Amino acid sequence: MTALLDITDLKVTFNTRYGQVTALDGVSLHVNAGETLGVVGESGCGKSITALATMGLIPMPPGRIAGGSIRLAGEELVGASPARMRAMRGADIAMIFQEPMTSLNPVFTVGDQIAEAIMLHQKVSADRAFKDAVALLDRVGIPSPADRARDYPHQLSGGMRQRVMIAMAVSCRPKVLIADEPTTALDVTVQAQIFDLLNEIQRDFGAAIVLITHDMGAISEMADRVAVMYAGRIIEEATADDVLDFPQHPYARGLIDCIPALGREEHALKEIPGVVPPLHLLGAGCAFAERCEHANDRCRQEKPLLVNHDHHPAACHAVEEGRI
Amino acid sequence: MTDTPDYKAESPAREAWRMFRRNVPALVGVVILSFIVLATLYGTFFYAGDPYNVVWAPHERPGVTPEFPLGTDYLGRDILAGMLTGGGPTLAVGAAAAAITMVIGITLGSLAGFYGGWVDNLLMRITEFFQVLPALLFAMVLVTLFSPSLWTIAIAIGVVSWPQTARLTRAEFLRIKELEYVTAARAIGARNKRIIWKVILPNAMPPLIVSATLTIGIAILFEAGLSFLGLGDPNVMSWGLMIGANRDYILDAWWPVTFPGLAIFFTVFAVSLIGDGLNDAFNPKLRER
Amino acid sequence: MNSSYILRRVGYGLVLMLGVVVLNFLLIRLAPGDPAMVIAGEMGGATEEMLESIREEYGLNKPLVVQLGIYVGNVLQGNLGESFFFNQPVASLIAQRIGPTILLVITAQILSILIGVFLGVIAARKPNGVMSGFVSVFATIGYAVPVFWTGIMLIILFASVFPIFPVEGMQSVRLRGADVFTKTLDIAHHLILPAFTLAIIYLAQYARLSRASMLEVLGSDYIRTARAKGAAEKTVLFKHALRNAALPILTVAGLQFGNLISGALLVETVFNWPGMGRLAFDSILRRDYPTIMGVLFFASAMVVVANILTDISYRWADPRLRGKS
Amino acid sequence: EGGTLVIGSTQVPRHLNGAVQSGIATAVPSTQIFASPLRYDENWEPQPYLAESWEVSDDGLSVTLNLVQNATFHDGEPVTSEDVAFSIMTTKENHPFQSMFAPVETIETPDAHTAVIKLSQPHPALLLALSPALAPVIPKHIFGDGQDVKSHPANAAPVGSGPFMLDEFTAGEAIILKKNPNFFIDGRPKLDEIIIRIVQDPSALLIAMENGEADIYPFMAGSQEIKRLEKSDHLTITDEGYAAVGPINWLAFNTKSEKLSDVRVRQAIAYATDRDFITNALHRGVSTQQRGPIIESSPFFDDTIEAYDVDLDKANALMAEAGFADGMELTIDFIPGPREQQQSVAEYLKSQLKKIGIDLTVRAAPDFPTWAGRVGGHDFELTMDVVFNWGDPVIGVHRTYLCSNIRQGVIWSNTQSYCNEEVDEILNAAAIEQDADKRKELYSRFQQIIAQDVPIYFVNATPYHTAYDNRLMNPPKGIWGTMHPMDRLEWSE
Amino acid sequence: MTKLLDVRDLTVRFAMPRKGLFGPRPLLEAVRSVSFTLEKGRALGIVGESGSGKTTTAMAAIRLTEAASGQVLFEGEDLLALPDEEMRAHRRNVQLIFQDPYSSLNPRARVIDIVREPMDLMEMGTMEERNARVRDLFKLVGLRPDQLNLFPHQFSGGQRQRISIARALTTNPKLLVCDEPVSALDVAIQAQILNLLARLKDELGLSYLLISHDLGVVRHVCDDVAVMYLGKIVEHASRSALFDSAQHPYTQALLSAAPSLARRKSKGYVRPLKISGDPPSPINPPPGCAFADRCPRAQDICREVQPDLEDKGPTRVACHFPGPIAA
Ligand SMILES: Nc1ncnc2c1ncn2[C@@H]1O[C@H](COP(=O)(O)OP(=O)(O)OP(=O)(O)O)[C@@H](O)[C@H]1O
Ligand SMILES: Nc1ncnc2c1ncn2[C@@H]1O[C@H](COP(=O)(O)OP(=O)(O)OP(=O)(O)O)[C@@H](O)[C@H]1O
Ligand SMILES: [Mg+2]
Ligand SMILES: [Mg+2]
Repeated sequence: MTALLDITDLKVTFNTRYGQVTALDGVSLHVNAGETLGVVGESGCGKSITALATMGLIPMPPGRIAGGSIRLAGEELVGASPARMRAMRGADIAMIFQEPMTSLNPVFTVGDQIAEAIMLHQKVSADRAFKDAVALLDRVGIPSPADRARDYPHQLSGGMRQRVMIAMAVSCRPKVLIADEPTTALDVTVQAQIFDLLNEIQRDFGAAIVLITHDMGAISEMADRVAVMYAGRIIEEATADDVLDFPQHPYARGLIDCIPALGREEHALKEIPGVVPPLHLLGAGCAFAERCEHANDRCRQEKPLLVNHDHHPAACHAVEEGRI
Repeated sequence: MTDTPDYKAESPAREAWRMFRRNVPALVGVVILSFIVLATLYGTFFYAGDPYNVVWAPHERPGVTPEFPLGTDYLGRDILAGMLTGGGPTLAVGAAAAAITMVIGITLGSLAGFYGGWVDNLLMRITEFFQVLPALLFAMVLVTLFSPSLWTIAIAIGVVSWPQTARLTRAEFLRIKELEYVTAARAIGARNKRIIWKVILPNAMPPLIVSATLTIGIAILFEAGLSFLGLGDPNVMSWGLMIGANRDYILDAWWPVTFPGLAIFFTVFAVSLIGDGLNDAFNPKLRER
Repeated sequence: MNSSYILRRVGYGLVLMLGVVVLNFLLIRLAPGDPAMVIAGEMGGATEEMLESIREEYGLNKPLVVQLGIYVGNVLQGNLGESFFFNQPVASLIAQRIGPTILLVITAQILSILIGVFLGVIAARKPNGVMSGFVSVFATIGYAVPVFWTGIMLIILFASVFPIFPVEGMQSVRLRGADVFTKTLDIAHHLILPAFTLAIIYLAQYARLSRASMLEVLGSDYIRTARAKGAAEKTVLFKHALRNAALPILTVAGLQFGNLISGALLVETVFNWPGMGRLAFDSILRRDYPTIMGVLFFASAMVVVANILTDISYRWADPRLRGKS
Repeated sequence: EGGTLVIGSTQVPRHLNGAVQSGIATAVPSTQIFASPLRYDENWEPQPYLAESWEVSDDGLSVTLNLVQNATFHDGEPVTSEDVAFSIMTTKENHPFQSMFAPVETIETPDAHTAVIKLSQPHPALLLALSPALAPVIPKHIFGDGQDVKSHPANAAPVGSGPFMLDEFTAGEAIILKKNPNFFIDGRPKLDEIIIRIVQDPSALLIAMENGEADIYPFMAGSQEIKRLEKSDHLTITDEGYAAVGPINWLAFNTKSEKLSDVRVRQAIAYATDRDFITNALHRGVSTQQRGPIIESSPFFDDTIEAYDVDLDKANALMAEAGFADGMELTIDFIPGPREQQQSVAEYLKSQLKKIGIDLTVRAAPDFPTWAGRVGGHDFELTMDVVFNWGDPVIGVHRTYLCSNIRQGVIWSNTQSYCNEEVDEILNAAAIEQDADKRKELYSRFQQIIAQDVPIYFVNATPYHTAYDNRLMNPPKGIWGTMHPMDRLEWSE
Repeated sequence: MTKLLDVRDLTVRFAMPRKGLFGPRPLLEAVRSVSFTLEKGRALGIVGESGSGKTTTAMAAIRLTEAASGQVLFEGEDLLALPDEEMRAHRRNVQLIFQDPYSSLNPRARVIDIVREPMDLMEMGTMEERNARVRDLFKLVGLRPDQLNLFPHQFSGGQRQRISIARALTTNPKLLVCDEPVSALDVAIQAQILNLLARLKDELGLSYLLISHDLGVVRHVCDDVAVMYLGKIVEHASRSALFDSAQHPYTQALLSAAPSLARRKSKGYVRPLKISGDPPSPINPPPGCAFADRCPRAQDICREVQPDLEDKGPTRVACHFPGPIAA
């Protein structure tokens, strides 16, 4: 079975004042129709860049897709013409962003903004589009949608705005919906509403969802499969249960053990020392080696590959060597 | 551990300076300005000449008589001598006016921003009131009322231009006041005076320094405008005065107005290049965390 | 838009104007020169008795407070007094000149905003491109040139080298009897140099500002949203970005108005434009207090009106300020 | 079709009524709007105007004017002797030139067209004072309504009986006059319209002249303007037409100030100053030198007076004699206005007087009132000033030298505080002397004394020039220049 | 056990900008008559949604925000009634840790000066003693002494939070108020800081008032938990009581909304309690229970009568119809 969205060996570089840095270093991911893929990792590990690269929205310059391929339903997106990308964006593949407060244009009504998305991809009248927009607002659970459609973003609460974003994203029934930390700016009760909504949407529209988050709890609730990223690479990838219950990579283990989350017995929080190294300081070895208690010389010199081990794929020499 | 790369203990000011040094236009500005300042300070040392003396026939073209490389004005006075002596007052008025502007603006702006409430209300109403008066017109009235001298001009320019600084300071204070390190200072028992002077003001300085730089430029243009209108100090040679004095004769002689005009232009140009450079240097977006 | 806001804004504007009246009056009455002397001087010298009678006639011998009271009262009734110099009411002097000033200022404002914003937007499209560099340099230059000097240079250029534009005045006297169309064209022809001179400095500022503001807006999340929808670059630039980038431009346009009037004063003097600026300048030289006060009053009023209009249009342009409907 | 004449002017009139306002700015339009009893030709000879004839009684105490019958004001009212009487008395009371009509006691009006001026003493200057520039006949039915004439609203919208009537007056910008179809001289005026355009910036006015936007530019004094317009093919430049104005550019001393009370210091300054340099270099040869208190083009001028040609040795010697061998500090003011005449001379003096040890500070006044306050208040040491003779010395010269005219706070009085009883006697005698030769004699003595006492160092005559379009016929070249009805002016073709 | 902090009927109002020409200034009631106590050596967590008044409560309790009414007894002394100078002296007993590690340190000061500043202000000891103490504190919070002379921007978020903690500890405070101390940090770093806080509490016998919207964090660090909703405490209990048998429907909603590793999509997890909508505006709060509009159990009385915080079963709760989640 070929995946709906299939990213292989994606490489993205940026020109910075430290010279060229590699933000994505051979990322491979796939999502199947109707599936939710969770992507987790600490800040700066490349989650958003992966999403933006897929949307064709990497700022170029300074960014550049230096290699790899992104296929959507078999069609190659890397190197596709801007016009083709535009036609695809919003229609076949849509995205919702982290900050619902700033992701909507403050000077247009939300109804107009949704209607615009519809009109960009479907030949319908403005009236029709606006009516569709109202219907979508209703669908995402906004009360009195006809009135709300005439509101400006600032007149809505954060949760409502994120619903508007979702309505906009699904307006053309995209095959893939990328949600880049859609709830970090929201309160938990609202976050729960949004998660529930995303699940409903997936059920109704059958879209594949890529859920980017740094919250393992969210992964547990939402994802079928999980990819763990670290410093521009995928370091572990498997079903949610596998990763949560049997994490392989020391980073994945740490990530799970360090959360003071509910639903687990009292436990001492595990610390992962240090921070994610800045991209320009990445050496030849495993990017996690500096923070890893299992690291040896090999780890510091050679980048581990994402290969299948006992359980599921992880990129770690220690796991491979059976040291952990 | 890699969590703290081997940084030197670099203060924000030093870091800004490092950024500034890399900014080519800003360096060009520094070079131009230094040249102008040096020329006005020491120029007469190399090129002695009394700018008030009638030394030659009027309206000698530049480059014709070697003694007067920039020619003479309508009275037959040496333009180069005027340029060299005229820069001092122009720059001095610019700097003094900017200083006055900053002092009034920062004082009122920080009081308004820090204390808020009725203090803010009152001060902002005053500020708005001053902003309603067209600056040059108001400055003209002030200068005429208190008879033109370098000081009255500088004060008049200061009096008309402080509102902008006050607003900027206030905005910065309002912004910084809400930051947690200010609350932290209060939480450890710092008094208001200390918070204003030691905590908020230093952090509000970057935009204020940029604004001060630009204010110098504006003040120089202002002084030139006033002198041009004949409201400058007539006993002090300044570039604006030269333009104003020679303005009646522009159809016969372009040089007596062109050279001082260029001098003003280059000064303000250099100052604003420096201002832009400082702005960039202070802009955290342009440097890494 | 709620009319209570407009009402409040206008009310506040009136209070400011009252303040202007009082301040101007006080300031100018503190003047060292004796206004009676002015009038006498203009008549060609005077005796002490004559001076006394002039003081009597113009109310100069009354206590300051009384003079202020009379003045404020008169202003409230629309009477700005008689010019010391001209044998005419100040109001009619200003009435003759406010038109040309408004024409000049508004034309310059429109010119500078249109061209400036256009340049700024073009530049923002490629922040590191040639156009962008040009706009930055041009903006810095435009800002640094003394406006009167630009005017003089243009006069030199267009008076002797390329005499294609008139370099002084607003109308050709010879066309007094001509039809409206010819007259309009004539005024437009005369307007070109002064308006351009005045516009150039603000044009530069608007270009720079709109470049910066566009760059900022283009980096914002909602622009990314628009792109993610699949909107074309042109739509993104002119529909989504410019509407937002226009807000700071609008603010500056309002704040700039006072400076524009100051600039107009110099430009009018340079180009012999028959506006309020020159009247102000001449009146200051003549110590014609009522006229100075009148001009300051009207110039401030223009700024107040411009500010009110800016605030209102800002609220119109930025739905965030409109409040819940 | 008579066409339009555009007059360019740098001077701003306060209003248009010459009866209560002196100065060129008002006089030019006022002389077009108002007629006067007499007018003058190029040779200082009186000519009939509103008065078709006139007699002076032998004792010189009565002058009878016989008015034309057909003169009407622009509003249709006839011009009567009542109007003449009213006008002269109004002028006497309100015009700053008090000496002009001071001896006039009453004016009798035996009939509608006869006016008899009764004088308290002989007043030879009277006939010149009846010129258009000084004695406009204003309508009694308008100005006699009890309002103060100096600020009468009609001053800005005057009704006269002159060749042109007011069409539009934009204060400080333009005065538009149109032909008076009922002018009492047949066939005049020739022109349909006169537009006086006020352009305060001389460069702008130059351009207007060059482009043909203006046809005539009178009272042009700047050397660059004169030099430049001389090059223009379609223009004629002349300095004729200013004989009666007698504008003298001078350096006045405050003779009561400590350092300058010593006549030797004043003489030293006079000897140190190079009149030649001023007229030739500073003024580029357009100015003529002026050596005494009476304009050199006047018949009363005495050219034998001491001229104080430059002599630095003598100047230094005088300084030493006066006890100022080590030099001194002085302040010089100048009257604000076109800077070439006064300010540039002041600044020249600053560098020149250094040579005799005088450190001169140029004190500028931002505006006229400030200067007038200082000089009128006798709060000055030296000042550059320009003062007009106004035709007869009685009108324009006496005021500067009479002890009785030392008046605090009054500008263009005897602000030098110069007082010499002999001078007073001479001037008072000259004022009533009817014999021309004797009068000339008196004025000669006066000029000799002034030359010795140096209350004033005379520099030059303000080089008034007129530039006008070559196609203009009968340009105003009389003694009053453009302050004279332009009813004869016309376009060729 | 002794009461360290006893907050009684604390109310905070903010005046909002006037609407209309002569309209009254609307009042925003950020904290509405809140009472709680904190015992020595314990940690009280305050949870609640954004805008519920957590920060305001804490700030008013230590008099960094002006309270409209109420009392704050700190070791029996009413802080709100103290003269300014005495309050200043008291500040050494109460210290603060903020949410945003980037804005909580003065960017223009070296960290050594930042940490030493409280001692400078209180004029404690000699300069050498102060610097020595800074060094000790640096070690205590896990920073290296060679970093003393750096500026804040040269540290990572977690390190900055350590600096904040060091500064807070400088004066040997009795109470540490932590306002969302980890919510701006990455999970991996969060753990470092939470562990540090836990360690310090034990080692130094500190009391905490810890604010968070993350129930997991509160559960990990605190002994008692208060839940706030629209300016009021709606439930207050010991940790175990609250997490195991919450009585207030809002607390239950919070608990069911918080993501948890135990809830798996693979196991077909469906949220048992769904609440809709957002909290009402704190300007003119509703007369009855503020949660009534979103509450599945709400009856008419809830919209009319404000429930008081009372002992009802396992927890103190402000609800007319407390009880476990209805099935
Ligand atoms: N325009 C850019 N120029 C240079 N580097 C960039 C740029 N955009 C992103 N990067 C780098 O790429 C890396 C990945 O960034 P990305 O935004 O994908 O992180 P993330 O995983 O989404 O983090 P977060 O959780 O903070 O959103 C970061 O190290 C960042 O510094
Ligand atoms: N200085 C202030 N002026 C006006 N309103 C304020 C001010 N500070 C807080 N508020 C308001 O008071 C209410 C409570 O705010 P507070 O910051 O205490 O909430 P919080 O629970 O800490 O929220 P968060 O989780 O977002 O930090 C909010 O509605 C807030 O908008
Ligand atoms: Mg991201
Ligand atoms: Mg908070």
